[in-house]
Amino acid sequence: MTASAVWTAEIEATLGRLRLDVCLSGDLRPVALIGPNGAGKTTLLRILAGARSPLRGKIEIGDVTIFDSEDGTDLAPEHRRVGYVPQGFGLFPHLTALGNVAFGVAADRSSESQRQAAEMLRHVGAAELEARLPIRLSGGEKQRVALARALIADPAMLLLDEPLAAMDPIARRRLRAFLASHLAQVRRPTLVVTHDLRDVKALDAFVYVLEGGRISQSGSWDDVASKPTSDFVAEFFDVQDRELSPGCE
Amino acid sequence: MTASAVWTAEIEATLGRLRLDVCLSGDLRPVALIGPNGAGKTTLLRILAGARSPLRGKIEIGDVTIFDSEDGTDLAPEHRRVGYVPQGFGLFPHLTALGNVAFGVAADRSSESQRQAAEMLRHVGAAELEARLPIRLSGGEKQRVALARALIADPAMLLLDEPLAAMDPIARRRLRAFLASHLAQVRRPTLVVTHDLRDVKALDAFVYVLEGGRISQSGSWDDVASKPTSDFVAEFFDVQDRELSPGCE
Amino acid sequence: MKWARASVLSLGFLLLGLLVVPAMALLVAASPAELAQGVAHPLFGPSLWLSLRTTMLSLAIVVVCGTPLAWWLASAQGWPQRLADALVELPIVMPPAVVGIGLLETFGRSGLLGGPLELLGIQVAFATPAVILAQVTVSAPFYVQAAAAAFRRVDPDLLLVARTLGQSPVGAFARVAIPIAMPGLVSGGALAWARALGEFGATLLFAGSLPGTTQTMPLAIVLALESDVRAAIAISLVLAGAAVLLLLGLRLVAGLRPSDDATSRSKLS
Amino acid sequence: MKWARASVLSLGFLLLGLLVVPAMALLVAASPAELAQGVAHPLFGPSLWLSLRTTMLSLAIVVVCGTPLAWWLASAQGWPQRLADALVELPIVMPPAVVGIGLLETFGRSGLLGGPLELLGIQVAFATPAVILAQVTVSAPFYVQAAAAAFRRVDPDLLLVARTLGQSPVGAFARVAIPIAMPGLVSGGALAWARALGEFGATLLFAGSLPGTTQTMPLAIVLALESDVRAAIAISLVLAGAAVLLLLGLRLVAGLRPSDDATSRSKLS
Amino acid sequence: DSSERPLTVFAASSMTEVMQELALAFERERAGTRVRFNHAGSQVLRLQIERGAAADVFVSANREHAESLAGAGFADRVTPVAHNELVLVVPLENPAGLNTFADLVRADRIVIADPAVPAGQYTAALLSRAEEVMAESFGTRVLARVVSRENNVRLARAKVELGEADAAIIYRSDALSGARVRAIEIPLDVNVRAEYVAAVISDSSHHEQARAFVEFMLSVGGQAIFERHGFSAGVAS
Ligand SMILES: Nc1ncnc2c1ncn2[C@@H]1O[C@H](COP(=O)(O)OP(=O)(O)OP(=O)(O)O)[C@@H](O)[C@H]1O
Ligand SMILES: Nc1ncnc2c1ncn2[C@@H]1O[C@H](COP(=O)(O)OP(=O)(O)OP(=O)(O)O)[C@@H](O)[C@H]1O
Ligand SMILES: [Mg+2]
Ligand SMILES: [Mg+2]
Repeated sequence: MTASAVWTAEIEATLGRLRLDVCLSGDLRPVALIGPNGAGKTTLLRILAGARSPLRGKIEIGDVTIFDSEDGTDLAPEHRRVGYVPQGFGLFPHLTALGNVAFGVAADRSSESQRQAAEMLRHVGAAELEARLPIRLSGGEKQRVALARALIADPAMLLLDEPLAAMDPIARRRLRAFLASHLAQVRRPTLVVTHDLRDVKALDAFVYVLEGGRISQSGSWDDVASKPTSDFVAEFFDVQDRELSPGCE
Repeated sequence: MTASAVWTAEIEATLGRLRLDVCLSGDLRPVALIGPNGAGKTTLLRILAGARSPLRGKIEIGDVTIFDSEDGTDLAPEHRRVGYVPQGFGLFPHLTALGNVAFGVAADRSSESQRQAAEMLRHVGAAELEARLPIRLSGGEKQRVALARALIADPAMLLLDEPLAAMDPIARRRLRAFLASHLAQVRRPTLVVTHDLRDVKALDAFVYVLEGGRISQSGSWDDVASKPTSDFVAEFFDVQDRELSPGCE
Repeated sequence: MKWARASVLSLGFLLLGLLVVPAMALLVAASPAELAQGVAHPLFGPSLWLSLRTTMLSLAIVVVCGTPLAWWLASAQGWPQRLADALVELPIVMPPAVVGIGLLETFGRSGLLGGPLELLGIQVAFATPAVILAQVTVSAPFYVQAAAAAFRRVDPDLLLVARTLGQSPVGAFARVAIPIAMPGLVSGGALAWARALGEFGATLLFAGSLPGTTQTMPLAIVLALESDVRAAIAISLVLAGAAVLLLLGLRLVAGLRPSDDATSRSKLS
Repeated sequence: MKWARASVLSLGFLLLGLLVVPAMALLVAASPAELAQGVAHPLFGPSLWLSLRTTMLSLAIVVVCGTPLAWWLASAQGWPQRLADALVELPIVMPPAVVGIGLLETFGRSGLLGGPLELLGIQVAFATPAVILAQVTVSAPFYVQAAAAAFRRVDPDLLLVARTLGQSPVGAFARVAIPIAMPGLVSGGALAWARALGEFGATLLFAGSLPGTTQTMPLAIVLALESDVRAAIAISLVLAGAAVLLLLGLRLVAGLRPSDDATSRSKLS
Repeated sequence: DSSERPLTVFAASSMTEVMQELALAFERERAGTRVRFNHAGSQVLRLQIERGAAADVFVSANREHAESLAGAGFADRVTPVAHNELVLVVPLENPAGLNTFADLVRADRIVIADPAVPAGQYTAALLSRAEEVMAESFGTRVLARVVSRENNVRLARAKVELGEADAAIIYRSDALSGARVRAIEIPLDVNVRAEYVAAVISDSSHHEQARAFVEFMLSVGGQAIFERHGFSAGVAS
């Protein structure tokens, strides 16, 4: 990407039969990670968040090196300052919606953190769900709470794994807009996994295409869309004339 | 709907603060259930599948009454002959993908059932995942297996809760097409929950709009799209001029 | 298929009957006057009080130390964990009396640690601390195993989210793993407490049976058994009744926490 | 924050030490010659064989009857379940000797059911069935509680799916709930088996102590304790060693089943 | 602090009641003294003393345990304090209809003490003597009816009290303290005598009191108490 990269991730890892070998970077413009099912998107996000260590590679966010296989650096998840929304919600079942959102806010300003959390719930359209436990929430409601929880903690980087997949169309549109303005405002690098072209467009995201553990294409969405190198990209951008342009290799 | 209804469901139930009060019916043409998050779609499907009993109402599939509060009929789930894909996959964690799919096929023709299951996995594009346990599957891969499992059992009615939500665009398009042709072939009534207009179109589904526990609108998708009675419907069908037509009540 | 369910369930109720019937038989055989006598028995008061104090303290120790141990056991499936997992059950397979001798060989005056402790002026054996050590040793395995089983079912993704939200491993453990595992911890704690309350053999050997100091309820009961079976039964029944009430209370308190949707669960099983 | 984790964990290892140290102390105190003598002791062979046979049979009964009972306990949180849940723990809170008397009052010659059984020509007391009944009674609660805790965590949606796929409640229980709960069932079974193996008090009272018929390993050990402490310790150590090996083997077999992602779990806790 | 500690007597569990009464009388005689007990099998008590339990007096149902403690320097001189004899006990309902020791062969379920404990050794001696004195094979026939060999005499008695066993061979003192059993004397020419001994523990902090307690057991008053509980007299020094 550009020389002004805010984060870079150079990762080699294996997971079962999948071999992940990628190099990504980004600035403050949101980055969308797209790719077919099983390409390794969730695995990549989990590695960035610190769930597992890559075999080789280097990950930097801002001026902090959070992983480097050369010198053995491997920061614990709590020191990486990433906000992670896992695929499938991942709400704490013992906390109410408000409790979930307030979890990441420093506990010393208790009433203030409650207020902030309530405010964030309102932003994601879940104000009236404050007191509910996750088991009493619908799929889309859970996803809103999970998103609010990741946004409120003011992390150095956001990792969102299909954050809008269960939302209804209105919520999706509103939250896309909210996310775009929120990200522009807090100026945090963001990596968002999505299967929806409209998410990419709304966020005006830089696109990485992950296929079979490798980056097959990258660029602004209109760049990628105009020169699809695989069926997947062509389909994703609904490119009508499917003459695939040659890949980068 | 028409007089040739194959199934009807008249249901009154409460769940927490939600009051569900609906009357739906359908013939062999697929029925799409759309509505905002928290409208009660999942709850309705779970009631149809037999997870909980409504307070009042009557549910008929084919010539079988599976629930009737008047005469106390309340068939157990295994006697309702419904195929259910829950929101969030619901795979059996102790069985491989193949084992999950073969679960519902009569066990007495063991090798035959394995063959059928493998065939169905191939149809949903998960042939190479046969031997994997769910914990080793990605989100979209899980969803394919769950769909295959529900389709293979040849139920009297299919209940699909956002069955394509985690799939990549290519898989989505292929499976939409497969589902449409499969449903046309087996001639089974189907109720599918979706937030994606393209699903509705591809299946050429009859549409029920559920909002706040009530059916706010119903009809062919172009009927509904042409006379939206709520913001939700307008947004769902991306109707450009938003003059809402009055509701049915 | 109704009868299949009924016949399977009836097996279960048969076992429930077996577990309840001994106490019921004793209750039927004992007259109210005998029960009253049991409560008035000179051994009753002091030993009940001692048992309550020591079992509560043992439970506290078991929970405070057993919870991290269980967490470590659940954290991975390597060799150290598997070995430790099996070793934790050592005090259950050995007859309690032998566990008592082992404790004596460890903490007794001539034991491995007894000498150094003696120099510090701490005498463990034949004093109330010995009662507690004996109870901790025999009851901890039950709590640790239950807790480890509960921790193994905590979704690692939730821990990851907690960590990314700034929690240290200990913080994620305390604020996420423990609350989620709580039902398992409570039921394991109830088992361990009950086991400590009924503990006899190791206490007799290691702590002796000195009224007021080391003579807990079961020791008093077995002592009474030697002189007056009826009185012993009466005391046991009072003990069992009190324990069941306490355990029932615990369940009511634990049950206040909303859990899985009760109606749909009962409809499905 | 590293030290916070270390200090919490060290509490756990302290407890692990306490659980292991009595056996180690005995092992240190015993010479290999004594261990060999223990194995050659005349009480050893027959009582070991009897213990193995009876505990295996008890475990089978506990599992066969306890699994449906646990399922029923886990199926809902109504009053009957809560009450039964607390009552299941009755045999733990009563000293085993008293449980033995209760069993005598039930199945003994003058007991509630003893008379009818006698007429049928069945004599329970002083015979091997009494050993098994005693073991089942004292060990079942541990299995039942562990199994109920495991069943409570089975996602009801999975049961619903199984039912819609044609399974009866019993079928869904057998093909979905049991496999999913298996790790909990195995660990509960191990606890119960260990408890049955160490059972002493109830057996002594209810079954008596006759070599080859009712004298299980713990009875032989405690008897040897009266005449020859060294021999008793040696026998116990051999018993404990064998049991730990068995429990370790069980864990290896159970561990072959792929579980949650081990690496990420251990990295997060 | 150690002066406030009561005199601690480790006594065999078959002596629970008699020791209680001896202590009461002793406390009455020496105002300000308190006595407390730790009751268990003699072997267990010996083990506990060897492992450093703070005992002042050891009263054993078996000379050997006390002797070995004295031999190892844990205890002072071993003094016999009482004797006991074996009797046959039957439930009050007496289902087997036993009236004399010779009837024992008619019993269906007999419970005796295991040879691993002193009472069991005495019983074995008694049965082998009965084999000589009484009918041929008396002992073998009795042993064939034994359904349980108990760890201690009180357990054997409990089986009779609960009606599970038809008869048991136990100490006379235990027969006397059990309300729900009937004792049947065993002929003198067959019977054996059990001996109870006492010893003061060497590192007792109450040496003087401990010795006084042993002497009290041997006094006329002490021996009377023993006798009231079914122990035989005739050991007074
Ligand atoms: N624990 C595991 N062990 C082995 N293989 C795994 C494991 N988890 C995932 N996989 C496999 O790794 C590949 C990548 O999985 P991942 O979840 O990263 O895909 P994804 O790109 O997020 O897909 P989706 O769009 O379906 O969410 C898949 O083929 C999956 O089956
Ligand atoms: N167990 C429960 N107890 C109380 N309220 C519940 C429970 N489960 C769901 N609800 C509430 O009932 C409403 C309907 O939930 P349902 O899951 O049916 O919504 P849905 O239409 O499927 O939404 P989505 O599109 O987000 O999946 C929601 O407001 C939800 O919060
Ligand atoms: Mg994914
Ligand atoms: Mg839903």
